[in-house]
Amino acid sequence: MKMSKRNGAGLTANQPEPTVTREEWAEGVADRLGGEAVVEFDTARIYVDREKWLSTIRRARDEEGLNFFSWLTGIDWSKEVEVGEGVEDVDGLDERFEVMCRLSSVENSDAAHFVARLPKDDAVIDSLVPLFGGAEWHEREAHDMFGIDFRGNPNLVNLYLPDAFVGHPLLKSFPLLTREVKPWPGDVDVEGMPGDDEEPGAET
Amino acid sequence: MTIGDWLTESANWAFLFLAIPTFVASVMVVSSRNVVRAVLYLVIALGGSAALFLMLGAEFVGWTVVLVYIGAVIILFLIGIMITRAPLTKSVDLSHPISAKAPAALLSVLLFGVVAWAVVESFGLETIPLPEEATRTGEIGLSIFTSWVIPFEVVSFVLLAALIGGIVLARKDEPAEVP
Amino acid sequence: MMTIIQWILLGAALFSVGLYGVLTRRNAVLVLASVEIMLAAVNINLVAFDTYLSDPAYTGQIFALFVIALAAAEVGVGIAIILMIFRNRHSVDVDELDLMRY
Amino acid sequence: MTDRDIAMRHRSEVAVSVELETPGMTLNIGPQHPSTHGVLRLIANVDGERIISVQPVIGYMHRGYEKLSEVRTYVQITTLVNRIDWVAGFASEVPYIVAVERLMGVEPPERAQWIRLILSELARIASHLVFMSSYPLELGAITPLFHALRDRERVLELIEGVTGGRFHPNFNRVGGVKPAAGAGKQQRGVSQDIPAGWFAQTQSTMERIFGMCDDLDTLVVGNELFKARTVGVGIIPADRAIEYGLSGPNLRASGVPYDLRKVEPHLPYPEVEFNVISAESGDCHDRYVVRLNEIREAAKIVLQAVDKIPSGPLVAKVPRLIKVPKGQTYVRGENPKGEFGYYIISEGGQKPYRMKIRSTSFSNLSILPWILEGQLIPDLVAVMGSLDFVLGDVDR
Amino acid sequence: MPAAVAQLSRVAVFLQEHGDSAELAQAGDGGGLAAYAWLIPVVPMVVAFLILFFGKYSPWKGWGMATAALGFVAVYGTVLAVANLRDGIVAEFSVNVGDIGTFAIEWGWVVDGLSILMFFLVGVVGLLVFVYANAYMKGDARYTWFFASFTLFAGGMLVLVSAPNFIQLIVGWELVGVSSYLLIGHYWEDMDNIDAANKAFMTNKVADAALFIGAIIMSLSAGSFQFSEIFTRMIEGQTTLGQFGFWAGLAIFIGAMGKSAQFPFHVWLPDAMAGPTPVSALMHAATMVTAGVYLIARLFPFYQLPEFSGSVSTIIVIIGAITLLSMGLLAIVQDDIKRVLAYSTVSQLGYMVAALGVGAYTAGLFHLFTHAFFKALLFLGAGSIIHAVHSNNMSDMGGLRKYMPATFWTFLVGTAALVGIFPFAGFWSKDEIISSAFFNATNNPEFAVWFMVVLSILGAFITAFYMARVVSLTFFGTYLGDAKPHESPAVMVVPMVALAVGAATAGLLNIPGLTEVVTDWVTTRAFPIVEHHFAQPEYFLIAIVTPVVLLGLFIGWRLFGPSSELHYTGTGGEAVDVSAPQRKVAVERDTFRIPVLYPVLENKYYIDDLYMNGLVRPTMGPIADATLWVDMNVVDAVPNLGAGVARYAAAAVAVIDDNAVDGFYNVTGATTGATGSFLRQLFPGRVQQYVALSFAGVVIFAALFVIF
Amino acid sequence: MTSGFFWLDTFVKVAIALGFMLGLALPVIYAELKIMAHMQNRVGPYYAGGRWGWAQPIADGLKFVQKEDLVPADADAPVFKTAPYVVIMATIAIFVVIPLGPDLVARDLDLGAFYLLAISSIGTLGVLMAGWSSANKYSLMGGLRAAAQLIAYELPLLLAVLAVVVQAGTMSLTGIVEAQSAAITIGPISVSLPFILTGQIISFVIFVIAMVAELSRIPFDMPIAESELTMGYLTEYSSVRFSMFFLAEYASLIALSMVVATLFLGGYFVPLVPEAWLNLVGPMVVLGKAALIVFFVLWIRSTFPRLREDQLQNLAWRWLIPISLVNILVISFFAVAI
Repeated sequence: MKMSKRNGAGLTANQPEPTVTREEWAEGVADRLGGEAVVEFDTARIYVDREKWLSTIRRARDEEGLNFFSWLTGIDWSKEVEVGEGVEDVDGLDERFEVMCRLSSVENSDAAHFVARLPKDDAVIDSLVPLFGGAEWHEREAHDMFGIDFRGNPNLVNLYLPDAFVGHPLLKSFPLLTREVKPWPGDVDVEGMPGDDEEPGAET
Repeated sequence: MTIGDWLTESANWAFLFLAIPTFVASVMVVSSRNVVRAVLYLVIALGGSAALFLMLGAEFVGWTVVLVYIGAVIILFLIGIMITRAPLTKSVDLSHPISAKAPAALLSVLLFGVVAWAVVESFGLETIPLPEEATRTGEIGLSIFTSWVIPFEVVSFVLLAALIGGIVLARKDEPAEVP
Repeated sequence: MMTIIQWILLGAALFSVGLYGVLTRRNAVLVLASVEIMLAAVNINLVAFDTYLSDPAYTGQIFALFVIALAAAEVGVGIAIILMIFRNRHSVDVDELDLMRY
Repeated sequence: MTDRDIAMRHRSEVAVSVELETPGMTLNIGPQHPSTHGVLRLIANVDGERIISVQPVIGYMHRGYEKLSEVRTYVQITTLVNRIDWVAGFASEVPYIVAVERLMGVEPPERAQWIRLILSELARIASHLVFMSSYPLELGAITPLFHALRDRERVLELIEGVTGGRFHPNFNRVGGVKPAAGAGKQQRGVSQDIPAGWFAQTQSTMERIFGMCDDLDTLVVGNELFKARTVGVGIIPADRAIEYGLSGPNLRASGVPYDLRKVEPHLPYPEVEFNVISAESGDCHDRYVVRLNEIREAAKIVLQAVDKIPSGPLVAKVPRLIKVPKGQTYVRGENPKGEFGYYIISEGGQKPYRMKIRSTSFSNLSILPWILEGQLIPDLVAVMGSLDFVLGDVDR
Repeated sequence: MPAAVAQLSRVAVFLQEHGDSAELAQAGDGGGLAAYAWLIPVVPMVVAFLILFFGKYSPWKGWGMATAALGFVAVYGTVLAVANLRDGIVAEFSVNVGDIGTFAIEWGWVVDGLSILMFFLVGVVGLLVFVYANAYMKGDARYTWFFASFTLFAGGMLVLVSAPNFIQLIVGWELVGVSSYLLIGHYWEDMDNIDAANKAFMTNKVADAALFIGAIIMSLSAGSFQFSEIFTRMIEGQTTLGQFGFWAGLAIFIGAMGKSAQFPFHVWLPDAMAGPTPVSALMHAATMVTAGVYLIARLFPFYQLPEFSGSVSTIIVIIGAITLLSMGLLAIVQDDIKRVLAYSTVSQLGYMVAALGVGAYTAGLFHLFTHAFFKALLFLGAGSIIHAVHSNNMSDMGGLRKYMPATFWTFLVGTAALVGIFPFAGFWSKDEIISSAFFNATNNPEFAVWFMVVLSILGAFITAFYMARVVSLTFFGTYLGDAKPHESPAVMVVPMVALAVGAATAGLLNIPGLTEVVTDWVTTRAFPIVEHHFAQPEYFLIAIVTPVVLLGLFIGWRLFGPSSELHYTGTGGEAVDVSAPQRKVAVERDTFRIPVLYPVLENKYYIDDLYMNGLVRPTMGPIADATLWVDMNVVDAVPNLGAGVARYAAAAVAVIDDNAVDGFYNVTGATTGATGSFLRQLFPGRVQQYVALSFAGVVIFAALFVIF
Repeated sequence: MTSGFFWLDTFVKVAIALGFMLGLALPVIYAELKIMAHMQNRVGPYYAGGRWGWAQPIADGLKFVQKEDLVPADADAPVFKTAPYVVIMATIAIFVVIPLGPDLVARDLDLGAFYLLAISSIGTLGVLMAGWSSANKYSLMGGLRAAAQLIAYELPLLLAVLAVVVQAGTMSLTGIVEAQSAAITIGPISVSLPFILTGQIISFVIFVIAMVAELSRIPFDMPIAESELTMGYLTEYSSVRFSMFFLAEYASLIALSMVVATLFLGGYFVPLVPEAWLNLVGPMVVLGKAALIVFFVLWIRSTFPRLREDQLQNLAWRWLIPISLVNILVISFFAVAI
């Protein structure tokens, strides 16, 4: 890996305005890699087929310069939730897991979140360990928390949870028992904000 | 001279005071069922022999035993044992079974008997004059470097050879860097 | 009076004990330790006779020193050999060291 | 010979020598051990002093912040996130609050942004000073501990002076920072939010920091024995570092001058001048030197910011009840330890639907099995310490 | 000479003057040079240890020091040789280091024609081989270690050849043995190489035991370890040797057989090819295997005395003759090029030994001299080839003439010298041996000598045949290997060229009636050498031998040349795709054509099997059983041990005690010692049993002592 | 042997040595606390004893005594319990031969220097016993490190002493001091110089380095490196046994510093003081000189990090031993030449 100093020196205090907008860039990447791009609040998501998960990520690493493995996690899209607030609409595809992996560049601010959708009853996807050594722990975490199975991870055992733990805590169906027994005392404590008395109707 | 006479001599009490622990410790060395304990008993046995040397006025020999045996050899021993992972508990396979021990014990006792017999026959009750003061180290040095130079050199060569041999045997072969 | 035989008998006793150890121990380290006892016994004899004879050249003491030196050399090499054997065979049992028989 | 070659060669030698050795022994290092910074446990398979393999066991203080955040309102979450990396509590608040602001479309006032910048850099100094003190201690040097911690105390006093908290400031608010106590509507917009004399104290403290950095330069960096313990030890080649997602000083020490303050600033970093510190070889010594120089850069930034900070309001106009529209965003910041980010999925409402916390030490630590293989136990301590992790940041 | 060395020399001179038995016998102006000749063995020995300790930190990682040491020996040897030829040096120095009873233990150095010849050979050939080894061993994992042992090897040989007495000779002998063990087992990662090293060591040890016995008998009977003393007393008839003379001579010859790999002891040498090629080259040319020849030559005055050793000479001749023919035959079927050369060496050693046996002292040593050059050359050539093709097997070679021209031509010179083509070296030396044998046969028509004449001529034929095979299979036809062949670097080629010059011209140094340099050289000794002197080359024998050699070459070329179907390609040299199965077919085809002889030869006359099945296994089993029985029955019943067991234990004690001379040794002692040595080789098992037995013996003896 | 008061004499002298050791160890512990504190911009102990925290070492000792004396369940209890005694015994034994004045020496052995070296290795035996018997892997590794360290540093220590012995021509420590008090005439001036100024500077440096290693103090404290091996062989010790190790560490620091003072700095000898007074001022002089060495060791401790075991071995075998060999050669040459 050659990391020239030039890249660092190029990071001047004032980034020049990108000639390509984030949307255009993300769509270009999605086109080239065969995915579907969504850009929201400056954050690019590229949805890819789970069959092509490994190959897409590999191409993103090798061809798009997104070689920095930032993180990987799962998302549980559920209508029925035990805790928190549920989802009203799950994009037509009812219940699903999403596996999301963020890759970025170490030379500029290019970054994209690659997302693969998994059905809940078949939560299996290729492991990224062959591409990024660092993916091992992230995948183990997602395995702990969601029960997603990563094919090819050499060491897919519990990372955070005790060995005998039953369940997957980050599933929306997993209850947060403590708080059922005793509600969070801070629920009512909403701090007064400046301007409350001036514009009482602002919140509506 | 009767036993009673013998016991009136304070030096003999000192002898017994040193000899009995030495002997008991050496028996423990050969019979202990824990390797490290056995070696620690060896420390006592050798320390006892060093003290006996002091008693005989051979101060240099005595402290050499302490320096070389207890200082270096024992530590070498212990390292050797620990690297070969001595268990803290008693181990059963340190010695041969009893069937092999019996003849060995017999042989040892016989050896002792024969030697004792021979010694008593030949020396009887001859006395040993304990020196008034310890042998001066300088005199031993002089003797070594006059009468015993060649054996001394040979011994030093043997030590060198043992040093090299030990290093060669124990070292790991590393790939040498070649020009 | 201190007799000479008490020293020699002590030496003989230690020697016999050491011999017993050499013959019965299976652990190579302990065999070496037993040999050390035998050598210590020899040294006691040497020094005792040196004192007994009041040798002006201190032959007995000097021989005891030589014996100590040789014993140190022996232990050094012996331990090295034992380590080597342990590395190769994972055992320091002398009974298993009959490789050369085959 | 490149660093990677050196590292590889080192590893191949290990593979050779291990075969000839005595069988290994399992050594449990931690969860309670002086050099594991908390409850990290390493199951090391050692051969003499040589580590054949090591398996980190984490999760002893996993607090489930990602789950908790699903049942907390956006305001309450601020309390949680500054407990993730507790030695730089303020710095872990900022990306979260910026993410929420971005989702809500709120632009905080400039003064608030500058205050955030100053406190972030002070948190960086505080965090690095912990490293400056603990790392030599792990190598057996006692004195640097006192030098570094003495001046860290001054920095913590500064943070306390503004926020009222030394470790867990909980000072960010959606739309700005917490206004000074008692600041009602009359005083809004007036710069009495920062205590009188604080700026002068900051300047003098920063001078002290410079002096202390010079002290450490001679006491630690130039110390021959320190060099003997760290130079060439625990080399992480750049591509390995990237592959394992190392970031911050660890990545920069490996020769990748990547700094989010330059690349993706969400605070007014473009308006101050500073250098991105990086080193070439990626060994423990470089990681120390990079952090030491980063303290100096951070102190420079603070001094510049003290000069440039504008006056003005501290909080933008936000609704009383924070409700975030539907959307997803990811905001990352250059935490003292590296890239620290929050991916927030909002389905509308007062609580996030899902919040992924990208904690730095988790990724930084995941290289341990790779890098420790074949090292000596003293080097284990040297390497592990040089990664500068915090268990709260690993376990979340 | 540097000041430090001068200082050391002064110490030596001081020791000479004040030592108990310091003698200074010198002739000519070379005496001053000879006084410093102790440096020749000492420098390599010291350097060997220096390399061991500091080699890795020295420039060139030890190679520089080693080469410098050998360079010193070479220069000194050459200077001595020149001085010897001019003035004739016969000098002997001894420094007393201690006494055992009436026997003086001495360290010394003998400088006469014979030892100078060996100094010269070891120095010059060794230097060239060391230079070559720099490139050959490059990248070896134990590079420094290799040079340490290699220098020790050369140093040991120099200790041996400079020895004026048996003690030092045996010290040098054992040094050579030990270092050869290290060197043969240099690539110890491979079990086969360890076996080869063990085999060499064991075989040598068996023979060494005989040497000890012989040396002890001889020294005891003459009352001194000193060769010159022994010879003087023998010639004056003052020894008590008597009928033991034959046994002593035979035992010493058996020792020589072991080192020189003569017929029943030859088994180790081909296996010793497991070592690196430079080792083989030095071992075969100047160092180890010539030690046996040297020993016979050193004791030549003894072997000349018919009253002691008349029939030993006959045995020597027969052994030599058998060796030269049988080993030549074995060389024919080998596929490994180094093994071919190894068997060739044994065969040539047979020539030398046989020549010494018939009393042709000069001829034997002359052949030793020339052989050193061309055999070293051939080995270096083979090494160069192996270096290029990464294989020892000739079935992986072929057609290398194009790729390695320098190697090819030098190899060709070596071949010509070996088979004896006029005017290359081997021609003259071999001719001289055959001439001497023929002369002896006509004057003293003994069966053995006629046997030798016939066999030596046959041997010349076979030599030509297998060398033709080697050259054709290696250099002609198509290249069959996998690696990309290339010429070796200059540092390897230069020594080969230098040796090629030697191999081409060395023979011219001793043309009967014309130059006779070597004759003058090697007969410069304190004791007169009686041998026939040829006034001119024996043209009659040349007329017989040369056609025989040419015939051998021709047949070899026809059978194995590129046009023959026995050549490994079988296609007359045109390019073919040579895959592994095809190569296998080629090997089989080669072997197929000699149906009767081949199985015998391939199995080396079944001698290894014989040793294994006939000697090792039958003795090992019963002895193991016997020790077991003793363990079960005797040790458990110590008090009942009879006198027989006591004697057995006493023998064991005697053996373990040591081989040193304490006046207790008589012939019976020596015999039990030999038995003990054999037994020790054969059942090294449980130490504790030995200890038990020893002490049981001690107890019984002591008890008897006290009682009576 | 012949004296009827032999045992009494011995007992009294041992008691004096023991008292001496304790009496010195506590001030040194206090000195370490204070000196290091001031080197690190702190004040150190402040409250214990009312003033300057002078009673801190005593308070620490009392605290240790109050603690429970734990023996791990799996430990080899007899060995575990004996180990501290072995260590402390070895330390006390050193005091026996150190001369505090021309006549103030417990026993002036003919081979005092040799005795020192012989005795000092016994302490490591105790450490090894402690390490092994604790049934703790950290302890075992600490013990092994201590032993490896001893083997590496015994040799330079011995060689450095040998150089002194060669120059002094005696192994008796009193003799060595007397050799240093002998006047050297340089031109018109006649002075008595300690060995450190008369050619033993290299031996001195080697001895001090090896001494620090022998004492297992920073930068050679690998046997107890707390960030690696928690506390090494001390991990399982508590209460009085721990405090014995602790005391022994400081006592041997003093003992070896006094040895340095004796061997290199002229011992009890001080210029311009009449011979007769030396028995009075001698102890002060030795202790003063030893205090310099102690201060130096404390200074090093607060300056350096810890080395690695292999680096220590390198230092010993690659540097110290060759240098001390050469040093002996040179000194022997001068000893013979002059």
